[in-house]
Amino acid sequence: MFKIKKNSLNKLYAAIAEAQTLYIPCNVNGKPNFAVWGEGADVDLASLKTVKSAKEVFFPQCEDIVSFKTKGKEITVIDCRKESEDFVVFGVRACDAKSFEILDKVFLSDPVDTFYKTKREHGTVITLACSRPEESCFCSAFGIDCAEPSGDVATYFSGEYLYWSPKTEKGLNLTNSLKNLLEIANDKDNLALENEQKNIREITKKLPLYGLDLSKWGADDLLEKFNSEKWQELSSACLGCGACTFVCPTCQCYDVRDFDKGNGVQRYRCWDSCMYNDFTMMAHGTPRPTQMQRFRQRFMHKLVYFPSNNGGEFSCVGCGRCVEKCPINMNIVKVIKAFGGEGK
Amino acid sequence: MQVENKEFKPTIVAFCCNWCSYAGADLAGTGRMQYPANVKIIRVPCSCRVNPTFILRAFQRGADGVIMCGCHPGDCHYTSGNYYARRRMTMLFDFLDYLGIEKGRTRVEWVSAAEGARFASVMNEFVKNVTELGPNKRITDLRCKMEKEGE
Amino acid sequence: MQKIGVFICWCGSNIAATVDVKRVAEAALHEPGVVYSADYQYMCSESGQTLIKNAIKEKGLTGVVVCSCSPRMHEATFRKAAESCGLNPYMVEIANIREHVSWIHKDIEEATEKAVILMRAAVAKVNLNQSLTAGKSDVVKRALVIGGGIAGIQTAIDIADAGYEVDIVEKKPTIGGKMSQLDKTFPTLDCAACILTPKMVEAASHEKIRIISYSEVESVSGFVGNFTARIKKKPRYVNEALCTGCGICAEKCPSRKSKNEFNEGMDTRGAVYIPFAQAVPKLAVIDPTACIKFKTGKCGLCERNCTAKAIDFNQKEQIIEEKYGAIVVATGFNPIKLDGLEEYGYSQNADVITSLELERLMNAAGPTGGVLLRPSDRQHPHKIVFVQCVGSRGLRPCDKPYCSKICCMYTAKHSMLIREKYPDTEVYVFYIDVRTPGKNFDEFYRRAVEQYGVHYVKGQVGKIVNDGGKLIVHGSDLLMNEQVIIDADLVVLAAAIEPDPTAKSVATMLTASIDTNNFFTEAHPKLRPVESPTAGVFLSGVCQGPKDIPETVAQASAAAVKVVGLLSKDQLTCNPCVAGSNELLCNGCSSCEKVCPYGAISYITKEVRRGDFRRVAFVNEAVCQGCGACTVTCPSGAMDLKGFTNKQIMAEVDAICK
Amino acid sequence: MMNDMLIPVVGVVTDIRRDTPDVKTFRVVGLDGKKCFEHMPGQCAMLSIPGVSEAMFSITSSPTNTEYMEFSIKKCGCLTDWLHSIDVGQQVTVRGPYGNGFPVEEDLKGKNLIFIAGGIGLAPLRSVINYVRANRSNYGKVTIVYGSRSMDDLVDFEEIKNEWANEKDFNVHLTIDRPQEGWDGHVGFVPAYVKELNLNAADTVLLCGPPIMIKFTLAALIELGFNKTQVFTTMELRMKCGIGKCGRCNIGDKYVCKDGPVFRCDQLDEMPAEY
Amino acid sequence: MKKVLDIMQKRAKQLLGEGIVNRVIGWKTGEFGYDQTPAVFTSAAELSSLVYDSFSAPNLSKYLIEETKKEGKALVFLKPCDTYSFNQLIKEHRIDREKVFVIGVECSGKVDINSLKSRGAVGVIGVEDNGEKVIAHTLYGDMEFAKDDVLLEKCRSCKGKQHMVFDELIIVNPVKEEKNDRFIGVDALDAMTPDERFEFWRGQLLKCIRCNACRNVCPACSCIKCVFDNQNSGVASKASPDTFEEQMYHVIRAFHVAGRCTDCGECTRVCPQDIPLHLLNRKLIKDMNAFYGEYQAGTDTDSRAPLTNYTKEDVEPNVISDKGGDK
Repeated sequence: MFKIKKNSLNKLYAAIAEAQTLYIPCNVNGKPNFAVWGEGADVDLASLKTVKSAKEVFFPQCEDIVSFKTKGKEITVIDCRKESEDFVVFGVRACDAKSFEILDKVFLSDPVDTFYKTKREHGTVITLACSRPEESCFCSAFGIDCAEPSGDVATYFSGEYLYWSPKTEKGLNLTNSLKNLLEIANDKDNLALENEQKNIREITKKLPLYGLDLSKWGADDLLEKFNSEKWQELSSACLGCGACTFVCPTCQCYDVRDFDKGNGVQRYRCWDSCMYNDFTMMAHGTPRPTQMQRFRQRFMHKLVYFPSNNGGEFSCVGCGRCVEKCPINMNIVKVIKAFGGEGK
Repeated sequence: MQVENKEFKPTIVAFCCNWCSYAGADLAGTGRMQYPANVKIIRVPCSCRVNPTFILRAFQRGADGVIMCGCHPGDCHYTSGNYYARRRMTMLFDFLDYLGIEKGRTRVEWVSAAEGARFASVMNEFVKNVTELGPNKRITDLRCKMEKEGE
Repeated sequence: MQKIGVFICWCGSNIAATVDVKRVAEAALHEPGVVYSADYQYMCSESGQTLIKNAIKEKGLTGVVVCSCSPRMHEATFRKAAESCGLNPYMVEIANIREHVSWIHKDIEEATEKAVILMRAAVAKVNLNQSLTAGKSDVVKRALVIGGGIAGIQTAIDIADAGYEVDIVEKKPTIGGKMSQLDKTFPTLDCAACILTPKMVEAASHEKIRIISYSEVESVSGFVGNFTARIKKKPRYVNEALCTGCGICAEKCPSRKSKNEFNEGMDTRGAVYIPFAQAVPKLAVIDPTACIKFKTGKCGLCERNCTAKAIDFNQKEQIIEEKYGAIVVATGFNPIKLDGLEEYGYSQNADVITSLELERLMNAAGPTGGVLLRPSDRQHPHKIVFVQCVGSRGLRPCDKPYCSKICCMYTAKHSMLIREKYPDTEVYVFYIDVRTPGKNFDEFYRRAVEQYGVHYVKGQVGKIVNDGGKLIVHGSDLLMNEQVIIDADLVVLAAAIEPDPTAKSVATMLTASIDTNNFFTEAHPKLRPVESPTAGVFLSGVCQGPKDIPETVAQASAAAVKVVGLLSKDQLTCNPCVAGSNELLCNGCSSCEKVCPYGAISYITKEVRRGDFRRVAFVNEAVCQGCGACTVTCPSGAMDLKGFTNKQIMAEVDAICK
Repeated sequence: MMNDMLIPVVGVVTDIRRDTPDVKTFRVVGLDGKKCFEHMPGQCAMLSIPGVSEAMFSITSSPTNTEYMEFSIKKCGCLTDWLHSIDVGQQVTVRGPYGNGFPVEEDLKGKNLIFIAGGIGLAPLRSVINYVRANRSNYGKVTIVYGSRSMDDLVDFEEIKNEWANEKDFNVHLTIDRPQEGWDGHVGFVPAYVKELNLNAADTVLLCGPPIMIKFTLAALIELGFNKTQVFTTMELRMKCGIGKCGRCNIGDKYVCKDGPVFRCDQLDEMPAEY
Repeated sequence: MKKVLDIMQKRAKQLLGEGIVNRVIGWKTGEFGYDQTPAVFTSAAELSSLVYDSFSAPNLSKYLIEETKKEGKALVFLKPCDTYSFNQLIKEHRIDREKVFVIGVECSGKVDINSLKSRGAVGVIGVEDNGEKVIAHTLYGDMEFAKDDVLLEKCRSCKGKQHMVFDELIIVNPVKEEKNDRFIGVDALDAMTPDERFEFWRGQLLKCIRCNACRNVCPACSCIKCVFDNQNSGVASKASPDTFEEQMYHVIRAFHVAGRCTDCGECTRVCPQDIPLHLLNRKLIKDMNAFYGEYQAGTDTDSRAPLTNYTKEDVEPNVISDKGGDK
């Protein structure tokens, strides 16, 4: 366990950024979002949740896949992939850190998504324990301890210090490269930190969504849930926007599109939302013509289909972003509860 | 920097209505009145056919200036087309200015079928103004730009 | 994907001298969809067209791009060629590399590059072209002639003789126009009335012609073959059916102060009057601004004296609505107002008159009974100065930039007639140039100079001063290079002529275009001189540009032929480049309807998908003229314009910008 | 860097055959003149014209064909319109193979096989049929029931008439929806024909066609005593990435592009009715 | 407020009971006392979860597009600003007026939860509004704010307290009209240099995640298929591979709603990145007012909007390019 004074953090960022790109929550035009750190960046580790989750570091909203040149009848394929450079993502909360494991199950399963893989291999994740959980948080429902996040390095604020605990080899390597900035934490520090964590865990228990019951969910009763009449009512106010999807750390649906640049075609992929009415549109029509079906798909995927294919694991980490951002305040919590998963 | 400016030849898209301005451009040709080759004319039936989207599209794809020409107000072949176009373009231009896009990149001129000389002088002036503004950087798609420069 | 052929025309050296046509042809082959390209000296020639036709057949082309002159020139030619071998004509696009490239650029490199880009844009468009089929619309077999001067009369008679109904709308109480005011006509010197009045009578008595006099067209809607005009008939306060034209009312009318328009205000008429003896229709009309009954409520002398009981003070304005297949504009001209031309002192001196006033002074039915007396003192003038180009060919704002064309000849006529009738009168003519191109015109002019001894002075008049009844004309003689001062008794100004003031509103109403001088624009100055660019609207007489009588009559007959050609068809092929609404996208929000100038859009409730009834826009293709206003106002992009679709225009934009 | 399944290779169209008024069969080989990749019967590939679109098509040629792959494509959208307008020599991009394919080496081996197809539905089955022909000894009797709207709409009609019909232990039954001049074969819809033919309920069925035809044919088969576990069908739906990641093609917890497109009909019952 | 809600519930039950309407469209309570969801209530029992307070911000007008396609008549509660949208939708033939029973409800401004949060109210589990003050109960203690400070943007620039259309009104305490200049924000931007404006908008639009919430909530964006979703429109796009896409999306959207936007402010309310989208629409409104005369969309159902109208004397577009300022 190491520590660094809060007021020395800028030096730490600078030292990391010297060797590799550092992504860190910054206040960008009024909103906290992960951004590349540079001199003068308005780092914002106080805000609990960035608007977009940390997933965009590994799975960006838009990403070039391949480009083409065409001339007459000929096509040339240009593989524009590059091995990712090393980078660090700092300030990842426990929920977002957990989301990487979920994304891994999708993108690293056979056949491997090389775009994601190279970023995962070259990215070092520094997590940050939560100090002040908010009312929309329900990570504990998924077994996440927001006071003890995973990652290559876990960090914690307590008193004057940021505590620094490397957890993997990658984390150790990074720690070694920053040795001159980090102090070694003593027993007193450890005790203080433990107290802090205890405090946080106490607060967690007071959260309004604490104890959200997911026992009714999972791979079982797929058809029964699918055919439930509740979906109609739950989805009736849904606008069909993608706010929930795009702030979600685990949503990973994407679209592949071609952009004609004039003298070549750029094929790129971008985030897509199953809430969009054109999501499954094909030449013949769409198998999910109503918003109810699309709404159902999103929650069935997170709470039933994904667990069914992944040993019971849900595709939700309880970060609560969708709870906060939905324009009409319909969210996964209300869905979970509607099917009998009552809170405390 | 100055050398660069000298080299800079802006891409200009001109939308011309079929009845007046396109004919005016033809007349400029018939009269052998010179204007820069940067200007490429797209024929539309009426200035009211010009969708703001087309203008944005031109900028996206790398145009440095877009000019729309139509019949003089009151002379529209379709009676009222250019009146609607006038309102739309006024709103669009002010809106682009509001977003910080250089207002010199957009222009509307009314050119009649008889105004060949005016067509040429309007184009000369517009090209000059856009050239002075330099390349369009604020409302263009970098993907297209990179492709162009990559050549 | 299309199979496109690209054909590059040299236009002799017009294009080929500045554009490397081979390079354009070569570049075309790299464009998507292009399977063939060729260049040729004259694509529009028979063999050039054959080249295109053969390629269409042999290569199985589905689209054609011709890089040549302006589409306004030969688009129709090439489309016809394509059609003749089975390709839909709307699969042909023109890249204008002559007017827009070779003629305005000198640098071959630059011009070629631009030509390639324009070719590329045309190819990009053709890639998205779709075969278009024109719809059909019925033709109403009736024509409307606006204006009842010699032009309108001749047009109407010719159309009627071909068997079609014609309405003449004349704003004055009688037809006849300016020609009815003329005394004699050049170069034959026959009397205007003698040749005009039979025509007027013929028109009036023709079973196919209806004269709607003292009326104006208020609005016109519709389109070629199917116009609807609203005609406002002003109240004459005389029942047309009852009036016999006896003229008793005019005799009895106690109001005598109104200026007589027919005599250019040089004498007066009653408040109820018949414009002139040969007026057609020969009906009285009451001028309510002069009528004592209207002003005071008392009088009614005319009413009491009318044996036919035709006076009707309660007559109201009437609206006649009628459908027409074609409309002929024959709105004619007026001499310009001379108030602005101060050097001639027209407004200050009664004896400075216009040529038209002189016509009346010399006419037997005129204010002086045909005796030439000057207006101020009714004395015979002994020295007369004619001034040419008054307001014509000038550069000042009060001047007209054009030549009024008729003045040289009528002045020769006037001076000759005066010298013939009053040999003691000296006649001087100040001129800039004497323009006499016409059959027997120059001979006529030379007769005036040589036989009648008219003094032609090349030069302009700078000032006219009234010196105790004498008009001192200060002029210059450019040939002698000296100042000339003439003490004249009468000065006659050859005032410029300008289109009738109604021309502008008529043009707006018809969506026909007019030039900066308010003359109507022809569809083509050389090849379609009697048609306006608006389909179904034709031009007759001076409304299109200055003309003398024979030219006017010739044009009038030409316009009639065009009208007859149109009316002889039962159906017209519509412009296929019309708007269309994609029902699957249409919201039925009514935005498009609001901006359509033709009322072509209506809304219907339709089962768009099974069980999904929706209000959607419906375009009447016969009414739509294809302006595209609706396409831009449509937020959902449901409305698109065939031949100029959003995607096509964007493809052109892309091609130009890349 | 390792290959990514999203990055295609270039293929050349070396032959285009018009099968029906709206179906063409395209022969595709790699730039090196060889097959772009190996596949199993029933698997699919993504074809694309850059800038136009990319879409999934079943590979109609048999894996035993060592020279090329073929795709029978019906004209029905943006990309297919485009493909129908190209000439031989046009290059396209290809990636694949995707999906599970028919279990030719497992469940189908040693069985009597009944192929039932409607319209363009023959495309994926053709691959299996020719695979079976090439490995004739591994399979029992083959019955083919194929129906289309009209004579002109029968895909691969020449191959059926000239090759399949002459194959040993092959029974080919063709039907068209409505009577037509020059057609002396059976007239009627496939489901009804299936009942008429009184197929052996012990055989294994491979079924492909439009959804409505599948529905009624399945009912007919059950009526004849077939069990859903004997019937395999294939559904090429809304696939985008082809590798089970883009989130589009799932039906319940199954991904068509990964777990399908071939499903046993009893499996379909366990899936939500969202296809 | 409580009293208003009581009347609303009573009246809704009555109308349901009498069969005049067969369903009620209103707001439903959520988890934390501020997260209301628009909902359809079909029985008296369900109406117990109907709520109306300082957080009943969602504009219910747009839901009527779908609701009026159904059988029977729907009761809807509309705040004054919502009635403009309602009228505009009637004008565009998107709603069947015959199938709606409109009850106008009083409104004294809605509270912006994000504003509370950005002022430090973290972990809000309940909010009280006494008209002057707003008290947030949080996990970390109570906080008090002046209500005027924490109103939604759309309420700070309220168009007025009058309902433009209604069948009945529920007003217990008439709310005083307060004058405000809703163009202050636009004026401030207009006063900047083009470079500053460009920086401002680039910064704001770069945040856009193209979630389409602004579009989907917008009552003017009622297209059956949006051009951005239509592969055939030529402008379809989903995300922002380049900054241009954001400009394009927001400019075109602003244009498509120009003259139809009632300035209901929902776009700004729902933006997850707090982009001040109203400044785009309001600029167009300001321009239209300045160039073509005052016009407020939604005050009636038959007037002609500025962009589907003209006069012969309109200003020339070049007043923009020729007007002062650099560039």
